[in-house]
Amino acid sequence: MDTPLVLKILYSLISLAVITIWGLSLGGIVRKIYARVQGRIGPPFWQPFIDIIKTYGKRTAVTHGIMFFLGPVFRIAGGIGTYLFIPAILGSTIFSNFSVSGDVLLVMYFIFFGQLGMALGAGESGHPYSAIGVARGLAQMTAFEVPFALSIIAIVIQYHTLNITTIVLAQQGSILNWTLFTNPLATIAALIALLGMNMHNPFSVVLAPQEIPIGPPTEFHGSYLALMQTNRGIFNAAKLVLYMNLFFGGATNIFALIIKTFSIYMISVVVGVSFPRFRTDQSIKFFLFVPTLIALLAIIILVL
Amino acid sequence: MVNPIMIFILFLGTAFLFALFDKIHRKFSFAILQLVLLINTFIAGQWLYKFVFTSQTPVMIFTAGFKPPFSINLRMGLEEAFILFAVNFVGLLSALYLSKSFKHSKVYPLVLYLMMIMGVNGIVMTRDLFNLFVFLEISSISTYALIALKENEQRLASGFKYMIASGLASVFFLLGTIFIYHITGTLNIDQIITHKSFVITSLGFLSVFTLMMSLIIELKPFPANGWALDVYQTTTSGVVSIIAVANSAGVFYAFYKLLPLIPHNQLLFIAGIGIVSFLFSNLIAIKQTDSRRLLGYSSIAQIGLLITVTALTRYLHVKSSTSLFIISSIFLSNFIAKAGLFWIAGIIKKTHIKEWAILRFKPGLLIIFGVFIFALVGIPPFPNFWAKWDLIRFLALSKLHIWIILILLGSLLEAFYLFRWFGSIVRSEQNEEQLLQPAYKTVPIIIFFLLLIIISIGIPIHIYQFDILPLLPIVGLLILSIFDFLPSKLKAIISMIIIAGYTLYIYPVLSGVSLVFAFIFLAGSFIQLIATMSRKGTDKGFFPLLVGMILSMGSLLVARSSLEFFFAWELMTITAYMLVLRGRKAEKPALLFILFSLAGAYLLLSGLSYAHVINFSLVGLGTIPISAHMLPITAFILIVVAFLIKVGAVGFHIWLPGSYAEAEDDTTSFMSSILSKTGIFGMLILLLFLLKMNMHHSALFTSMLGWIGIFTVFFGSLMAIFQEDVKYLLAYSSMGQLGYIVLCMAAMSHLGWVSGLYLAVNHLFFKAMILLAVAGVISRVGTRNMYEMGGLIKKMPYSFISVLIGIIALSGVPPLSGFGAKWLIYTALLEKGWYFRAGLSFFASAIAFLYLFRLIHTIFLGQPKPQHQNVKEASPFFLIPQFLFIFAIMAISMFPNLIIKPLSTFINPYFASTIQWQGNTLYSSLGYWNGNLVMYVTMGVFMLLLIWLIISIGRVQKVKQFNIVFAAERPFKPTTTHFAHNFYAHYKRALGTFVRPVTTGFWNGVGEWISSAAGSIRQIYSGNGQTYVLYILLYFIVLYFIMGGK
Amino acid sequence: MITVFIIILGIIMILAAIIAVMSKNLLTAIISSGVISLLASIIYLILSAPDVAMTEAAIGSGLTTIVFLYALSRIKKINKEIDDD
Amino acid sequence: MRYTLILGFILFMIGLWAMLTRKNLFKIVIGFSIIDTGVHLIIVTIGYLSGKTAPILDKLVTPANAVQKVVDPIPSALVLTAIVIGLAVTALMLSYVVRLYKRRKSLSIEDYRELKW
Repeated sequence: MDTPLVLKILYSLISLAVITIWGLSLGGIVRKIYARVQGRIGPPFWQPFIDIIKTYGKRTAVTHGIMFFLGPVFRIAGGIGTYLFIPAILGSTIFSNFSVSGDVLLVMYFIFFGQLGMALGAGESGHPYSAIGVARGLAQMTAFEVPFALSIIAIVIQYHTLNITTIVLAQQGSILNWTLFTNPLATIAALIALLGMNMHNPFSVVLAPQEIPIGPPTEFHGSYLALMQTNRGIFNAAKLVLYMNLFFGGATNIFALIIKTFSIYMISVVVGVSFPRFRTDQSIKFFLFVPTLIALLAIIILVL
Repeated sequence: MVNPIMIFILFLGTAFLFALFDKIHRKFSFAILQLVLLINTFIAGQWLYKFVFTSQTPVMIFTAGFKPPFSINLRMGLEEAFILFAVNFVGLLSALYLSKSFKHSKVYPLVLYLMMIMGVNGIVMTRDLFNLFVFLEISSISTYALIALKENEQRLASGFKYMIASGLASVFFLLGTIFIYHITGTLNIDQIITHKSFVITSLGFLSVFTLMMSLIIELKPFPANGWALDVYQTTTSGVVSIIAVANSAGVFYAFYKLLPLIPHNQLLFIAGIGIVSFLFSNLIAIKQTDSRRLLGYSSIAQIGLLITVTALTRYLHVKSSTSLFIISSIFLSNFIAKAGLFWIAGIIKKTHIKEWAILRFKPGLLIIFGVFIFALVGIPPFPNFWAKWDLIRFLALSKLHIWIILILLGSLLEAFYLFRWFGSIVRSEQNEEQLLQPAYKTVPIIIFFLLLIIISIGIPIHIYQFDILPLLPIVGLLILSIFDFLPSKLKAIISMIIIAGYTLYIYPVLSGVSLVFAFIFLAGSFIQLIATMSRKGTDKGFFPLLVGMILSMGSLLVARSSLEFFFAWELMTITAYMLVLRGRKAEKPALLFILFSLAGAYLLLSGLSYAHVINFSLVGLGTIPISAHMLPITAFILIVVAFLIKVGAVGFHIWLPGSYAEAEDDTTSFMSSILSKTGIFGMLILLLFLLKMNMHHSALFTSMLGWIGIFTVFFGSLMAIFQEDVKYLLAYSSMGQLGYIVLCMAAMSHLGWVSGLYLAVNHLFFKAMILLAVAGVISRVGTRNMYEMGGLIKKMPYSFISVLIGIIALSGVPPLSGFGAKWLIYTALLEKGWYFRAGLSFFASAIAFLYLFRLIHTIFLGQPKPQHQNVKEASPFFLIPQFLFIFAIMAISMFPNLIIKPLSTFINPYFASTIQWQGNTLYSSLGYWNGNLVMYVTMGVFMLLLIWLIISIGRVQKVKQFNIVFAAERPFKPTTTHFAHNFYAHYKRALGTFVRPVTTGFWNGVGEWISSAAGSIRQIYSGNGQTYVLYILLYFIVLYFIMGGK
Repeated sequence: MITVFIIILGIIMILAAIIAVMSKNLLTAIISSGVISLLASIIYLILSAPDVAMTEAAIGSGLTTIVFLYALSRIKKINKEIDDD
Repeated sequence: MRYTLILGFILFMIGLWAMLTRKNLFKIVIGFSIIDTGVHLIIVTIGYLSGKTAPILDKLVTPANAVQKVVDPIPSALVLTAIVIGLAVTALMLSYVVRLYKRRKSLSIEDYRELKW
């Protein structure tokens, strides 16, 4: 791990670029799939790139204040940071990122960084819909955090470590070594939690376009929005990489990474396409009930 | 030495000549009266001095040149001298107090007054049973007559009831006397006592029973005491203070004198009589609104306690010097305080306790009133405190558990109504009224006040050999009281100097973990004192109390014995109570605070008494070898509950939100960020004992403690999110954060304790910051309801920054210091194998986000209120400490080693370390964390993106907050556009069931039950004199059979 | 012989006591209670306590009764004052 | 002299009964004085030892044989004192009764019970 700092930064930038492109493409692909399911042709999968370039290009910009201005920065810094603390590909120097900074606990808590910053920015925008969106988002987050945390605890019990790289190493050798197979209950609970994290249906009330037009980001536009859209790609991908590492044996090369993250993403997409939307209190109750019980069961089995 | 007979000669001689003196002038006869009492006080005082300071042995004075039984003899010993001194002194002062009444009365009240005091003198000294009867009658008859000194109908009615009740009692006394004489052939008390074996015969028992019972009836036991209450309620202040203290003292001493007659196995019944009286009088007093009757109940209760204690110490064969100390301390507390309070009642001249609120405008009198109340309750350093300490210790040693419970329960009830009264006076809204404070009435009160203070300071120094160290809090309080006239800013500086000096003074004693707590208690206070400079004017009373509180927390650290620890603990409690009470609407919360704190203190007291170690303190811990069974399970549980109450653990938390919220805003910051940690400090000592003792089941205990901790976290956080009042929100948040610390400490591992202490320090930083920022905001906007604020970021950017840093640090989001706490906690919990607790704390920490966002959003973000148009940034005095704390947080965020390394070193002596360092990376057995690098990465990414945004966005146009996209329309007005009220309605729909006020309901239920019990029990006092006579009779008969009479 | 005498005295005293307690007329009651004391002093004589007997006769019976009667007269006087008003 | 002892107790009981049941303040005081008489009787009886004479020195009773011959003088002395004290208390009670009557014009104890609880 004695890579010189400059080189380390360079590697991280490369890693970041790859994940950004992949994350954004994933978004495009999903939109395509949605369209197809709904019987439309849909936009091309590179549509997100076009959107971002377009929004960056917008010259008019207003600000409601300093936190409003910093909100998107927080948001994307959170996304990038999260990704940078995860070792993306096992054994790869380029894709090991800054994972020496901390273990899975760091990643779990760094996820909040962007959300908090975003919430603050949205708060200063002064739009009631933003506040409502944040209230919903945070509330829902507390709920899906529970099964997620519990399944991570289950993993820690299983592997006796919080170190992501070690967890991935432990899953090497055979597909049957994956947490998915060695600890299916924890995986299921975590995947249900992922539905909430991704805020697809049925847990999309935070951004619910029909009720509170796009929720927290309502007031953001131009470069602010572009930053957020970029983040959406990176952050999504970062979460998927984390899941891949924890539950699906990690990746030893870029192709494994792409295939695995795509597959994991598809789960929430499929669920999202086929379900209507929950109200916040319903989703809270749901998360605290089904997946939490599953995760608890996973822990109990491991402890026994 | 003056022969005590002189006392009688003086009394009688002058009494008969009074008619003559009065012919000259009333002033002359009054002067003679004073002179007689003064000389007698002096005589008694001289004897007392001899007994205390020289090896004078008790003397017997024989009259008529014969030895008993052929003559009456008197005894002058330590006890006699003590009581006589007190009685004659109070007689002297009360005479002064009554001077105006005496001036306008006929001459005979003066004579009666002298006779009454002489009667008491006789009761105390005589060793002859029949002579005792005569003196009892003399003092009673003069009392009967004096009750009608300024006659009115109620006084007459109560006097009549008193006469028939007390007359009946004395008839019984006479009967008992004659039967004893018949059996033993002597009236000499000492001879009777030497032949006391006759008691085993049934006639012997009956006679002793009759004799003792009549004395007990005169001591007004529940329920045969309705008549006495009426007298207390109606009689004029000067007289009632004499009845309540001097007469009772005499009768009590007669009881004390004759108690050896009671066979050993019957002593517990006598104690039972006392405790019933103590408990029920205190219980009924809860319903009482008439001030004098309330004092009457309290007097009766105290006498009941005295009976109990006397009987119990004799039962236990407690060393006579110790039992004498306990009894005389309780006696003196009641004696001085009750006389003083009755005197104050005569100045106030209001019956209803609420009307006493006018005291508020007489600070001097109010302080004296408060001191008397504290003395009754047994707050240190007043005598009752020491008595309580020794008493409970002996009871615990002798395993008289039930008595401990009953005594402490009764004390708590008494504390309840006394503090309720005190609180209602301090916080009432009554208007000022003219209050006459004539010197002749004020001087006695002040003299007794000073006497109390002198005794209170004398006891710790002379009897417990306290050096100056544990008394420093009081010294600090007094110093600041002297400077109380100075402006606040100056006083804050003086306070800071005192605290700095104190820190330097105790620094050599500190080491290891006590350094951490010293940092929290003293350095934390020092910095927060800056904020108090924002107080306007002189703001009297605040700084003395604050310094007292801070120094008593320091005292906790350097206490060398259980007693010093408990002393500091109680001092801290009472000063904190007074600080809470300063809040404008703090009457109820402060009462709840002191009740729970006292309950905790009593648990601590009994726990410490059950412990087989007298060194329950961090310093003391190092000086003794710890062995198994030093802390029995009972002691452990009692002490741990005491500390759990202090930290506001779930189930005991109901005192917490109210008192944090309603205290003054800067006080809240002290309480939440500093004071609450004292519970943690205590728990740390306890756990250290546990650790070294190898106690049975200790794993089970710590596991339970862990669950209590995590549930405190969970419920505290959950309740916080539903609060509209910002201070309630933060109060619940504190509860939650302290729950984490408890959880960590309970883990009993190196990492657990490191994380607990880390969190304790971190909590000091961020909670003080947030609370001070909020205090600044409240000081500007004048409301605590968050939905009435909004958009303040532009008006108060600095406050916003510190709240922002505070909530990031609290929530545990990297890269700030809060994440360090989270990392340590989870690693510790997972290492320990506490998986479910870890899971629940993840949930709780996510919930914390909800209230934190609500906090910052509804205050600083969103739409500003039009009425806050011209709000300015908070005072720099609030901001300076906040920024110091920000600096501290930033420092430990960048360089976590700054704090974790020393903490780890401090814990090393107790647990083997499980963490190691490699450069800046911290390795646990499970994971690793490099706070330094995280900070750099985050800052790097953040700066890069910020620059990118600035470049890409170009010129931005600032728009007004209200300029928002709103379906192409403008919303109605900013006020309604600020989404703030009932912010988490959906959350309540989902999880509202968890925050139903179950605990509050439970405690309310307890309160209501007690109150209604009091309401129905007091119905026995029908007001009919005949009923009271019947009670006396029934009391007699029932007890006769209970005590095994045949 | 003395025993019988004492018993007779006792019965009279008890009757007087009952009258004193039950009588509607306060004057009768007061006189009856005086009689009790008076008879008691006779008993004291029999019990070889002549000094007590004298005191009881003078104070217990005489003086006490006078005090009672005085009190009664005061009350009557107060009543009269009311009637006069 | 058992009979006087019993008589004393009966008087005591009657007095007590009066104090407990009579509503009239006067009657209560009378009850109290009856109790007093009863108690005095008891005391004197206890001091009396059958067949002995009064504790007065005369021809039959010399200082030498006094202890065998006379009744115990102490109870008598006690009773003397008690009688005087009893008178004082009774008188004081009566003065209270009169003063109460002056204010309330009632002799019933039922009328003096505003003070309670």
